[in-house]
Amino acid sequence: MAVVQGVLDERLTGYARESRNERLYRRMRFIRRFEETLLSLFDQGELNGTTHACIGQEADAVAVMEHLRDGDHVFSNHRCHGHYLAQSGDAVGLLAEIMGKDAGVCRGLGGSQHICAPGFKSNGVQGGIVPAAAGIALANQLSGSDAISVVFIGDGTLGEGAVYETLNIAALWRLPLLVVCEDNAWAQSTPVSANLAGSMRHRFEAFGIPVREIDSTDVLELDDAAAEEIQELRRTGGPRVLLIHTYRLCHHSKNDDDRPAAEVEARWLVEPLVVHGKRLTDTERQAIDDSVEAAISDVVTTAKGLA
Amino acid sequence: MAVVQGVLDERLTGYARESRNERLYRRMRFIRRFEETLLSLFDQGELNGTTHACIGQEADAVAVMEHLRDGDHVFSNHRCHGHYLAQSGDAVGLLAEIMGKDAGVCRGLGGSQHICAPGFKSNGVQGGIVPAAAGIALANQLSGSDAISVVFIGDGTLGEGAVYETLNIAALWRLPLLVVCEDNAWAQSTPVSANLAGSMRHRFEAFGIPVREIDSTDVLELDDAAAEEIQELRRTGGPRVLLIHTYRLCHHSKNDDDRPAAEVEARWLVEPLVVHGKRLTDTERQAIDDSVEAAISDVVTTAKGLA
Amino acid sequence: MIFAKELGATLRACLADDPRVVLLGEDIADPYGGAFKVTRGLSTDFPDRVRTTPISEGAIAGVSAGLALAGYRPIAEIMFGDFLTLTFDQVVNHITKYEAMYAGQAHCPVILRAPSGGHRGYGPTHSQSLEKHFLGVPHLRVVAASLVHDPRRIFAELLQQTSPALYVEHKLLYPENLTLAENGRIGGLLASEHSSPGALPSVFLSAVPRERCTVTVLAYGYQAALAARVVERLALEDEIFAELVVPSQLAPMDWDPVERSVSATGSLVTVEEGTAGWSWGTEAAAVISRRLFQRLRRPVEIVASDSDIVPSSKLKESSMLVGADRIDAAVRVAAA
Amino acid sequence: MIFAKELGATLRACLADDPRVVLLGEDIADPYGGAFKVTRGLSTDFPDRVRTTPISEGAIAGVSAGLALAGYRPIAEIMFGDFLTLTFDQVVNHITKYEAMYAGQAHCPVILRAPSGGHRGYGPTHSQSLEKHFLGVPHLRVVAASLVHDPRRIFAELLQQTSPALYVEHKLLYPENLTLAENGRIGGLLASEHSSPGALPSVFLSAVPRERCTVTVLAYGYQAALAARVVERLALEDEIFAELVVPSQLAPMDWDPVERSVSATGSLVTVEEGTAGWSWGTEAAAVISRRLFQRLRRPVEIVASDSDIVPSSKLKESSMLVGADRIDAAVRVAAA
Ligand SMILES: Cc1ncc(C[n+]2csc(CCOP(=O)(O)OP(=O)(O)O)c2C)c(N)n1
Ligand SMILES: Cc1ncc(C[n+]2csc(CCOP(=O)(O)OP(=O)(O)O)c2C)c(N)n1
Ligand SMILES: [Mg+2]
Ligand SMILES: [Mg+2]
Repeated sequence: MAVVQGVLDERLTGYARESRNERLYRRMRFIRRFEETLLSLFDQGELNGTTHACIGQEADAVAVMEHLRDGDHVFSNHRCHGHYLAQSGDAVGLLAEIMGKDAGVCRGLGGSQHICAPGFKSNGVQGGIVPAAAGIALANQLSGSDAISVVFIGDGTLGEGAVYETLNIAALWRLPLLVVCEDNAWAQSTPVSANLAGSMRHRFEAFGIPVREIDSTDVLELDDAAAEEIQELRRTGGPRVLLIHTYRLCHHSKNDDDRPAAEVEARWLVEPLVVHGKRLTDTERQAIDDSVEAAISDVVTTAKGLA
Repeated sequence: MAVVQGVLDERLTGYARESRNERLYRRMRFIRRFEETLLSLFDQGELNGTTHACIGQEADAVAVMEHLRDGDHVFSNHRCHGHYLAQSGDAVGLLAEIMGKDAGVCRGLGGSQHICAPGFKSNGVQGGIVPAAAGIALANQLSGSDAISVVFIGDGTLGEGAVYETLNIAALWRLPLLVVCEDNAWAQSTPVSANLAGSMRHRFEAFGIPVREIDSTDVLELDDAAAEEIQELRRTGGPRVLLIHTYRLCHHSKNDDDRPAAEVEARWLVEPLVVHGKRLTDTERQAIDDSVEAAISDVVTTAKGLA
Repeated sequence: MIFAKELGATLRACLADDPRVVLLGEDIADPYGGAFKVTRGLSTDFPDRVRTTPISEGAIAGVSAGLALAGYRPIAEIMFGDFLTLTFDQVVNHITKYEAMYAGQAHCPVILRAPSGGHRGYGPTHSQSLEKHFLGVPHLRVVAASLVHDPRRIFAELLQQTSPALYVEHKLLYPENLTLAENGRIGGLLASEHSSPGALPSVFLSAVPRERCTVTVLAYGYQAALAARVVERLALEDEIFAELVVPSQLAPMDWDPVERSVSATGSLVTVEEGTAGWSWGTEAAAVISRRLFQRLRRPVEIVASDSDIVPSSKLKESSMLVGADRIDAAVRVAAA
Repeated sequence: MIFAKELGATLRACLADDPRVVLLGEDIADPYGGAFKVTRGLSTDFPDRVRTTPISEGAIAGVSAGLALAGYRPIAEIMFGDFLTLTFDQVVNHITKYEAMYAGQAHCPVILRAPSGGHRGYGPTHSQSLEKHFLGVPHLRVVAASLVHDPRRIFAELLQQTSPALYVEHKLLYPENLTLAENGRIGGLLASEHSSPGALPSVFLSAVPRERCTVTVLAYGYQAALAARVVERLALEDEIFAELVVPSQLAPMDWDPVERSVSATGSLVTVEEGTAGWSWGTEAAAVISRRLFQRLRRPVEIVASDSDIVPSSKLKESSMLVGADRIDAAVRVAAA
């Protein structure tokens, strides 16, 4: 976790004293409950605009951010809440932003998809963030820093030409760029099979870029993979790719889900909180759930009270 | 050779009675002498604008066009003269076009890089012709024809995102598209090594597209490869890639060549006319050279006389 | 007569009537039927010719170009008009060039459809009206959906042409009712139509005959619907009489109906949701200031959104974008 | 004082003086030094910060965006201005959005340089002046090279700013001599300068003091050089006196110098090489028709190229593009 906006709430971001397993669970639970809360605020008509929740993919964000440092930079996309919360912990700033408030992290100008805070940016236009992340990596390389630049893209974004233009440049110039490709099996309403020919892995490897491919919703596995990749990136220069096969459990944005119910149900059985939650006792889990719940409720109250 | 513009001159396009070896030599010689003549017309100040000669790459164009039929379509790029001449034989139309005459194949509007004739088009903007060629392939698929669409690109054009967007769609939809990638080792002033990371071949294969890779300036080898690829494409649907490693012997456009002289010289020893010319007797070769020379001279006279 | 449904029915008729029509776009296939549901049902009935594409706006336009060059009639949806930026090279350097640079030997009648505009809180990259940047691209027709133009007629006309077109659809039109003229009226306003030969029609709307109007309002798309309400209200409440001109084609623009109206009223207000500066209204002001140099009573008023990002916050968005209030204020000034 | 050399020297000084400056572009490295040789020698002296890129205009702009967000000052060359189309998404949806949509928390001062324009027979895709499509993009500065503005001052000013800019360089300027004002003269014309606070300067050129001029000519880039010759000749040969205004910044535009000149002359001709319709001159006509509504003696003349492709044939090209003849004709009309 690189940088903190405003006051951090350890109930959401984790306590120094708790175990790694507790911490990771808490941090995922935080993102999950933040987004579920957001969706219900939308349903209650408290929010306008649109939003893309990452329910089911929380482990990716948490795993990667565990290994970032001050000076590193994350570029995210339309589905950026999890990335931002894992990076910054700034739930109030994000909620206020989505509420369109002046106290929001971008004064309500950016909204759900356009977030900026130290070490973090997002933009809702697919593809175009990838060269920008490479440019930040180039800046790091030029200034001789060992900071890295991380960019999150989805499977569907592999449709955009900007991605390939950037992979080529990043590989040619050995830029310290980590591309995290979250393959959640769908792009809006379109399954990967209708969007993508050939092999995701080979798309990157064709540029001579090493790919770490992992099919998992287990935050510990992801955490290990991210740790190794980021360490290698800092040690050897870049670029590298972390290709995560995961699943989006919620609709794409709001009320737009035509996927087979059975497919979605099956994935609820192996979602990150379930998978990792088993490593905690019921008591431990309950304690975290309760504290996150209380904190999220405070976040909502605080955000509602802001101008 | 698909379609003919105006009056064909068999001295340039070949005689029914001559051997395959003679025919292929003649057709390459035609392109070579056309372009050399063009360059000297530029030097004499008879032409304005710019031009990109394909000297050294004639075998690619000739080999591919041998296997096209009426209804097939070729999309070419800035370096299109060889492709156009091999496809149409229309030297007068092309020269008049480059001279900016009304009698030119595009009435002097298009010029060197923007040629259109039945079954043939070119555009000088890199990359963007590839989706257009795929669209033509889609049209063929929709109308149930077995015609194919061929697009020529250079190694440097693998920098453009549009190429990858199209490879994905063409592979997903199995479009009858043949991508001929002419790797001539340089893009303008930039060597492949500074332009391209990873593997050219894998760039295509990552999309599940079969690649026939051939490092040759021998028109017979290329002709065989093209024959097989085009036959397979018609038989199985597409897309397919013919990846040819070759060399550009002339400057990029005009008077802009900073490549190592020794590198260029070495390639003159294995250029298509030398390689294939050895298969003819001196007398045969001389006869063809003389008849091409006379024909090209007629082309120049005719074109100069046109409005 | 919900606009989104009418448009869907129009596309269905295009597919049914003309085997050359092909629809391409992201997520346009069933059951989803497009982000705004316009194409719902079409892929089920025309599976070969209604195709969900990967997320590749440039290639969507480029593949459409190839289809069109080969004699098909592609109609491509760009999910949000904001992403037309990614088609810009295809539009400017390919699609609109072919016919002219090939001396008429090829045609490239691509139609791009683009849900556009704001007022939905979608934020800076999903709310823009970028059509102004496509105005004045040689050989490109830019057309705007509105509630007073039947999309059937528009698409029939576009499919008659061999030139390419961009058709922008303001998102707020989708749930609205089409309001076509009946017996010379639309709602509380007199309605008539002008069609110059070869141009798409413009609709005139006013509470009273033109001769009694003291200002002309020129508006398209969703803003035309807003302007119609303003015109109606100003007539009723304040006896300020304006004639609203609603063109379907924005570029090249048929200025005749505008000139005719302003010749009578002596004053012009243009309205658009795009940002101010080098906008649609700019050209209108330039042309009309020239054509009616001595007859304009006062300078042309150009109403456009602030030259800024479209904010996500509802409040900030509605203060940045043109709304009825700005139109009202400008018409009052210009009617005087 | 050849312009291409001066520009190269300017970029060299930028690199030397400011370690944040990075040059990117296709084929810009030595020995080639760029398609128009502007960057020749720079990569030899600044190998890390002068980088030949792959043929990837979109990513060139995008990587520049990232560099700029990270505090660097990228100056990217787009080999032909025609290919700016491929940077349009980056410019519109990324580079110009960041600062505003992030509420000022980031800056993205990318500078794109684009050799532009025709008259060289390069044909429809290598001869365009596409800057008109970038005018009015919120938060984008569009600047044009000319022979009367020192590129050193322009780049010094741009590097002071935190906002992005597009700098268009007409290809025909490269081999010409810079002609900066000396002792209040440029060649046979009186020269003076106007700089509004925060704006780049405009230059006034005329054979006689403004008070004696009967028309204002507004032109930029290579067309400004053509216009200067016309102004000089008309004065000498026909005693038609015009004041030429040559801005360096096209958008947002500082209208004060234009207004000041037209207030005196009562008539305006705008000149640009881009195609007609929704062009730079359109906005000028709209603004000046408004600001000087009662003071304009006659409608504004907009001189622009035909709304068509730029033909390759020399003859056809020169009849399609604006040349001295069209400027001459328009100035004569407007001076009356
Ligand atoms: C350039 C562009 N095209 C289209 C969209 C609309 N859009 C938003 S999200 C999305 C699907 C993205 O799929 P994927 O990359 O797999 O990410 P996911 O939503 O699954 O996280 C689409 C098409 C967009 N935001 N940007
Ligand atoms: C979009 C675009 N960018 C840049 C150029 C300028 N340009 C013309 S040819 C060329 C090099 C092309 O290299 P390659 O693809 O290898 O083809 P080759 O010239 O070697 O045949 C460049 C950069 C262009 N025509 N189009
Ligand atoms: Mg996805
Ligand atoms: Mg090459």
